Amino acid sequence: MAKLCIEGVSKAFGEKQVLSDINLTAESGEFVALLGPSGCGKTTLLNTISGILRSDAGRVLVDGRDIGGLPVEKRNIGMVFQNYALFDHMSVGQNLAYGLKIRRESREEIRKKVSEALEMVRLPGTEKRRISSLSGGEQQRVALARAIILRPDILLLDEPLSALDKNIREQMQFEIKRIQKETGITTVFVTHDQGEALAMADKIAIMRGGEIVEEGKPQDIYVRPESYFAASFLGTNNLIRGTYDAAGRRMAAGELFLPLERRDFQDGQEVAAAIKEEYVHITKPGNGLSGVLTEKLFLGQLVRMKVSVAGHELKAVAMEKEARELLVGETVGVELEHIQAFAVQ
Amino acid sequence: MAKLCIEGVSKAFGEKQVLSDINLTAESGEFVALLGPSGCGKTTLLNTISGILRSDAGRVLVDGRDIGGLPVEKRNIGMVFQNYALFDHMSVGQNLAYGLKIRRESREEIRKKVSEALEMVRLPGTEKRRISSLSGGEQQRVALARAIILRPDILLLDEPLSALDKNIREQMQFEIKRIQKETGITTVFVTHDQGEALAMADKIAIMRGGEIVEEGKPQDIYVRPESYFAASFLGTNNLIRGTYDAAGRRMAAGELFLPLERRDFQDGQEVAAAIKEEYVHITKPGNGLSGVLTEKLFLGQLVRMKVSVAGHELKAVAMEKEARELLVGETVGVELEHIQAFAVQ
Amino acid sequence: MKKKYPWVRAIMILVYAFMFLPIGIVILMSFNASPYGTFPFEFTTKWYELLFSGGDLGQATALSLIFSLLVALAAVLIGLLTAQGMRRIGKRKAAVFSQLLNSAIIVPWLVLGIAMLILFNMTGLGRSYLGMFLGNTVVVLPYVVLLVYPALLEQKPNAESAARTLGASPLRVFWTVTLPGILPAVAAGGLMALMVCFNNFVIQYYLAPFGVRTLPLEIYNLVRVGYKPDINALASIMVVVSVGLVLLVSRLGFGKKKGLFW
Amino acid sequence: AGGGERTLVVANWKGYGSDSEYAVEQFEKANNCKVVHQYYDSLEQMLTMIRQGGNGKIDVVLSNMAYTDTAKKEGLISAIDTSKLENYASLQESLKEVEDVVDEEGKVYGVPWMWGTTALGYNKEAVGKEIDSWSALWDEANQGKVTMFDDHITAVLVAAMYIGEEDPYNADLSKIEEALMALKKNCKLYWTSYDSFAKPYSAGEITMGPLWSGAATQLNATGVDVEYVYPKEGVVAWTDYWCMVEGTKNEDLAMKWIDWMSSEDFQKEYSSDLEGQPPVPANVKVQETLSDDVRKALYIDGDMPEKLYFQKAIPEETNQAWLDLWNKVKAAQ
Amino acid sequence: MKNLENQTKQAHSRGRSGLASFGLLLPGGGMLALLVAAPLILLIVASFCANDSFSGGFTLANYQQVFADGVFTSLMGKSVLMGLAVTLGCVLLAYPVAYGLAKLVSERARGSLIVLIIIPFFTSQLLLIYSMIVLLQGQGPLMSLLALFGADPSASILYTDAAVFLILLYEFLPYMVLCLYSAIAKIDDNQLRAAQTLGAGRVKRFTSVIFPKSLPGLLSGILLVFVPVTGSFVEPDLAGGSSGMMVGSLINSNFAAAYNLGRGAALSVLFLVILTAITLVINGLLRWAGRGRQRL
Ligand SMILES: Nc1ncnc2c1ncn2[C@@H]1O[C@H](COP(=O)(O)OP(=O)(O)OP(=O)(O)O)[C@@H](O)[C@H]1O
Ligand SMILES: Nc1ncnc2c1ncn2[C@@H]1O[C@H](COP(=O)(O)OP(=O)(O)OP(=O)(O)O)[C@@H](O)[C@H]1O
Ligand SMILES: [Mg+2]
Ligand SMILES: [Mg+2]
Repeated sequence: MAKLCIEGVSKAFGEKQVLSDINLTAESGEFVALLGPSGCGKTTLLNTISGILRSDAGRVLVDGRDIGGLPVEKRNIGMVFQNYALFDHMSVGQNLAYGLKIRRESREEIRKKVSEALEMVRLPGTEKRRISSLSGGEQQRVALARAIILRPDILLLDEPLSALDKNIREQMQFEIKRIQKETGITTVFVTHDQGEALAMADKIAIMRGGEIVEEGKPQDIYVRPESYFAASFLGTNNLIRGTYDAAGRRMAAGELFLPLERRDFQDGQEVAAAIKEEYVHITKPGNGLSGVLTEKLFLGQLVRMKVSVAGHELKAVAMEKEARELLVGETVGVELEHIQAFAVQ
Repeated sequence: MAKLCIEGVSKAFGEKQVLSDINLTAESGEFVALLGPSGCGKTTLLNTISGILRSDAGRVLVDGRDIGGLPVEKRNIGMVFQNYALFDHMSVGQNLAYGLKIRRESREEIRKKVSEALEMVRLPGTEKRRISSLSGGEQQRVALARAIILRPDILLLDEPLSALDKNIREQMQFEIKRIQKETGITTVFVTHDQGEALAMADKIAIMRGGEIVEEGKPQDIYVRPESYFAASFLGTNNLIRGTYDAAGRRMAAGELFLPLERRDFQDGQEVAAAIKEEYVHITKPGNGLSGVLTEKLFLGQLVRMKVSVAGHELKAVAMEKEARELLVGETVGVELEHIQAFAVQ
Repeated sequence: MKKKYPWVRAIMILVYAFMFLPIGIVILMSFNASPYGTFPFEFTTKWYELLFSGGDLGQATALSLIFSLLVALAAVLIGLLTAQGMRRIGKRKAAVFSQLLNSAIIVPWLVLGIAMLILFNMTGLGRSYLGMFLGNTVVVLPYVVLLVYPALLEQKPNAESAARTLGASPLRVFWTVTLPGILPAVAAGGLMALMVCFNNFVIQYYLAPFGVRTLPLEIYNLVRVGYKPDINALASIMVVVSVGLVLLVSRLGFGKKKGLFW
Repeated sequence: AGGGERTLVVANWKGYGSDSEYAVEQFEKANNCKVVHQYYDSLEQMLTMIRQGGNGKIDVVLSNMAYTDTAKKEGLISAIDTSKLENYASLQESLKEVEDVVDEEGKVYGVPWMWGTTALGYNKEAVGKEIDSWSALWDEANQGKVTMFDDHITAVLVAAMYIGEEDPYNADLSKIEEALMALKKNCKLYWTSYDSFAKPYSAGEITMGPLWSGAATQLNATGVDVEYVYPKEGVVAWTDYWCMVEGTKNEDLAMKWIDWMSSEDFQKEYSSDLEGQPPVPANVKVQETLSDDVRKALYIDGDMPEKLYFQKAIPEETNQAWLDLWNKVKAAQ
Repeated sequence: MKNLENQTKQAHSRGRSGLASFGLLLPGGGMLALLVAAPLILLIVASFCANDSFSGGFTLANYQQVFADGVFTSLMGKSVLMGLAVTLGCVLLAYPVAYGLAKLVSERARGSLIVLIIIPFFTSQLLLIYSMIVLLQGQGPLMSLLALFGADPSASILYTDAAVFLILLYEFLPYMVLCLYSAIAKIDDNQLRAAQTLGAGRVKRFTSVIFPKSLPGLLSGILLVFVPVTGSFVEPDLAGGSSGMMVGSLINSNFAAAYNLGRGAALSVLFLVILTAITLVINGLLRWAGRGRQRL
């Protein structure tokens, strides 16, 4: 229950600048997801917050207090690691009690808190179990319990779910979100699974090459990104280049003309557009543009399609129900929505 | 290019029966996916085919020839492992040449085949590279090339993509499928990613507890499964129990009545139904059943919703576009499709 | 992470200094005129001249090197077989076997050397090259196995199976996949065996055939008549050569592969 | 080297004269053969060597008087026809045919080669006065500067001389123990080899202790000053004999070797090699012709001590008792 | 991961494998049986034999003699103390070094540093002992250096137990470092970080994570150090002074100075039994301590 402010944090390993002037705020109780390609510095950023790494410049403030001078163990920041980092030479109960014992809480108190925490992560009565006897999902929950049992000001989660199977993973996403809501701990969550970030976060920050490119509410950032990188990074996109036609308020890419919402381009300016595959709607012929369906692949809930429009092959996706009647080789109508256009630098 | 027949194969580890009377056929050139929960015996089955394990009973036939008596190295079966199992003390070229050298092919021949195989997996000219200098996706492709370069009769793939990131993964699915089509090698593919199985396979076999529960074409088995296990295992389901009402040709679950296609139940018989979340369509009020939208979660392409209908809370999923106008708390119409019902044993 | 744990770094430097201080003395003394290693220091190279003017020391060193190499080789071969066997019989049974190996380490060489001599005398083998070879090999064998066995267990899973599916026979799999995979551990084991054997005075003292003088025995003999600092010269050369080799190897990047040791 | 060349195998301590270049080369040239040395590092080992597989392999062996008796009784060495040795007549009479090297029939089993003493060596400069008695070792003034030879026989004999026993070989062990315990208080260390005396001595850690004459010679020769005196209570002495191993196939060569070792040429050469720890040559002619410097270096320039207790064979039980006693002293804290 | 492990296990637990495994274990096992077990049994038999040729019938005389004068007991006591002290010294020094090697130094330097620590032993051990003596002796480099700070240059610690301690420490430190290194290197960095985020300072991290997790390495290190140190005899003979004798010398002198097989064997057997007992006790204590830390 504390506000986290990261102000101008930079970090280099030798020659290599890994974080450059990072600014990020997590309001009290907020759940912030850090999303970005591998190697962009996500783990490094978490480590500078927790104090495991010392930043070269900048400040980390918790409720306005600069914690830069404190050693890790004094920062009251909980952390959950990708590989859980449970103490496998201890039982589940001992793992949870670890931090409490350091705080010299009474035995009674410890026992009570441990059993409450296990209840919270839905593993009641497992105090005596060996870590190695737990499944991956269970270990993940213990790791979470161990971090929140100390009621940290800030909770940092570094790809906590990436080692889990899809089913357990979805379940754990739900659990983590629930527990975060219940405890209200300000949380920073690193992942490179977009669905995860979108489903869980109050705010998403997108990183790239040591910088935060953009931040915003999940739906905002997904549907209306402000940068080309965010637009092309999130979801599956059709990326199209063309020139802006000020008169027609559209961009021209070969024979394909795309109406743009943004108007702040100059005539003839080079423009890059990203259209997410789900915003390529394929309908009965006659609607919108005209194209030919060239491929259809059944994926369960969704059907992925490819459609050839004015010399471009566009990816599209639809629910199985909607795609049912569309046949490969047929002429179809294509409607485009949410075309994100950006000036090419 | 060979037909694989598995007939009555069983295998136990000590007391534990891991495979019980498995029968499975892969036609020449067919791509079969094995799908099942963790620990159901998928890897064990592949290992009995390759000969790494010896089965307790049953036969493995390749083009009608029983290969049970042959040691692994004589079976001419290629295998790709989850962790690639590349020889990291050898270069890429040496990895590919390994099997050819054992076959005493000429240097010229080997060089040619290696460069062809690398071309096929889109890594031309990487013969001299160290394995450790390759990314995960590239390693995966080398592993695939190493297996197919020997033109095996059968290719076995044991969760080859599970260690990869989502993006590379989708790309690799495509590549594998392409190469399999090009070479026409009969392939058995183990995964526990349903989307993967659905997207790639000609035939899916679903395993559970050492048995093959059901097999069929991807779309058939997904939309019209024959067993309750397959129905509930595939996709995200709403599972509902009730009794059959022969008069109304429907099942009754509390106040919810579901019309059934299957009619072979007796009146009053206990019935379990599975409705996939994408077949719960939420529309404007007035259509179908009436419910209240209780939750909406943005997932990017899809929006997950929960709707309360006649005392049941049903999961539903829709494209963002369709869900856009639906608001939490509103009364909505609910249409159900593809209700799969099974007798409860 | 730099500059964390200054005291740990200080102790490391101290310990390395401690380890190489006597070596420094040996090198210093090899240039000191006094045959008794006393000060004041007086520079000379006469001990090196003496060393290279031939003599028993060179012979003994050559013998010790060849002998230790053979012992290390045998220990590595047998150790590989043993470790492979231990892996095959499963962890539980292997634990029993490694207890057996441990016990071979904990019995003091003094006791073991004497006991083996008694046995060899009884069986008529007596002091012989064979006996000395067997004795030294069995003493270094546990070091090899205890290094190689864990490495075998940590082998990348499935690589061996993969090789089988590519048509390799079990033997070929061992040579082309298993062995290269555990090479650092095997090298470490071999090095350890070499070092322990090269230095093993006690076992050789009891088991060496009469008149056969390995380097430890030669030095032991020399000590009785008064050894000259030409041994220091010899030791200096050996240390300088081995340190040079180590640094060279690490420059070439072999050391980078995680953990040349363990 | 010709194909028909024969090999003579000689067993001796390392660096003890016979393996020097001049000794080996001259003999090889004269007899057209090859000489190979096998070293032992204790007399027990010497015995074991001949006992096990030594027969037929080793031809000639150098043995201490105390051990020839055992070797002779066990039949490890064979009798020597001394009349065939040209130089036998020149050897010091008092060393010839003593009890331990002849059997009941008077057959001779060992030819005397060299002899030496274990007397008192000390650092005159550090001690600051002349010493002529073993009692200096017990003198409190020298506390912490004394060393003792770590050998149960030497220890018992020195202690026996110090307490004035008539027959050191039959001394009262309880008194000896008392004396050695007292000595322990003064002792800094017990030395075991030339090096373990020479190093601390030259470093000034110790200033006095029982010492081999040859060791003193070598120390002086290499520039470390040491006084070597024969204490008035007596001195331990030892004699080394050449013996022929029973069953040798090279008896003629062996005899020639023994003769060569007794010869004036060889003994003179060796005695002058002061850095080779030379003892006193048994050849009288050599003794007479040695230069004054060498005589001085070998400590035979002045009067020889009256009481010279030669190390001789002692019974097994006595040996064990002395060893136990010595261990007890060493183990005491 | 688990089933991957299983696979390798499977691959090696197939038919005929029993015989093949036996064949693989035969050379090593055979050597151990014939060259370690058999001689030791022989030694035990010898210790109960009335004479050296194994024909004298059963007797306890050898053991009675060993205990008759109390020499063995006092030497054994002293040796065990020395063994414990050196082992403790090794542990105290080796922990930081092993930790530094495993966690602090760069990957590049690590390999070389590890090999460097055993390089001194490619000279002769005896030579190293002598150079330590040169180092420590009066007027030697160390004392000369200390003299600059006002110490008496001729008053060295050589020929005392302290010198023996130092020399043994020097000789056995690398073994302890290597053992601890291999154990500490396996500790997951994230576990240490996790402990840190849970509020554990340096000491707590050591006692609760590093110590328990390096226990196997520590135990084998203790085995490799304690036993040989306790049985050493060259070092005390050379540098221990007149009171330096340890039990190894006693055993050695009974075999070398007087060839008394029965007595020597009895001494060896007793020595082994006592050492094994002490090692077991230390093992137990440490395991208990490792576990004790973690009790709820
Ligand atoms: N200790 C280090 N020394 C040098 N470079 C480092 C170090 N730690 C990380 N880096 C580099 O810093 C960059 C950022 O690393 P970081 O682990 O923060 O990435 P990440 O965003 O967490 O990636 P991933 O998604 O793969 O976990 C990478 O290029 C990495 O190689
Ligand atoms: N060598 C073995 N000994 C005993 N049991 C084994 C062995 N190998 C596998 N099993 C057991 O057999 C069952 C099936 O294992 P298998 O590896 O075939 O499962 P899987 O379907 O591949 O699972 P996953 O999806 O986790 O890879 C598991 O319960 C496993 O524990
Ligand atoms: Mg990371
Ligand atoms: Mg599997």
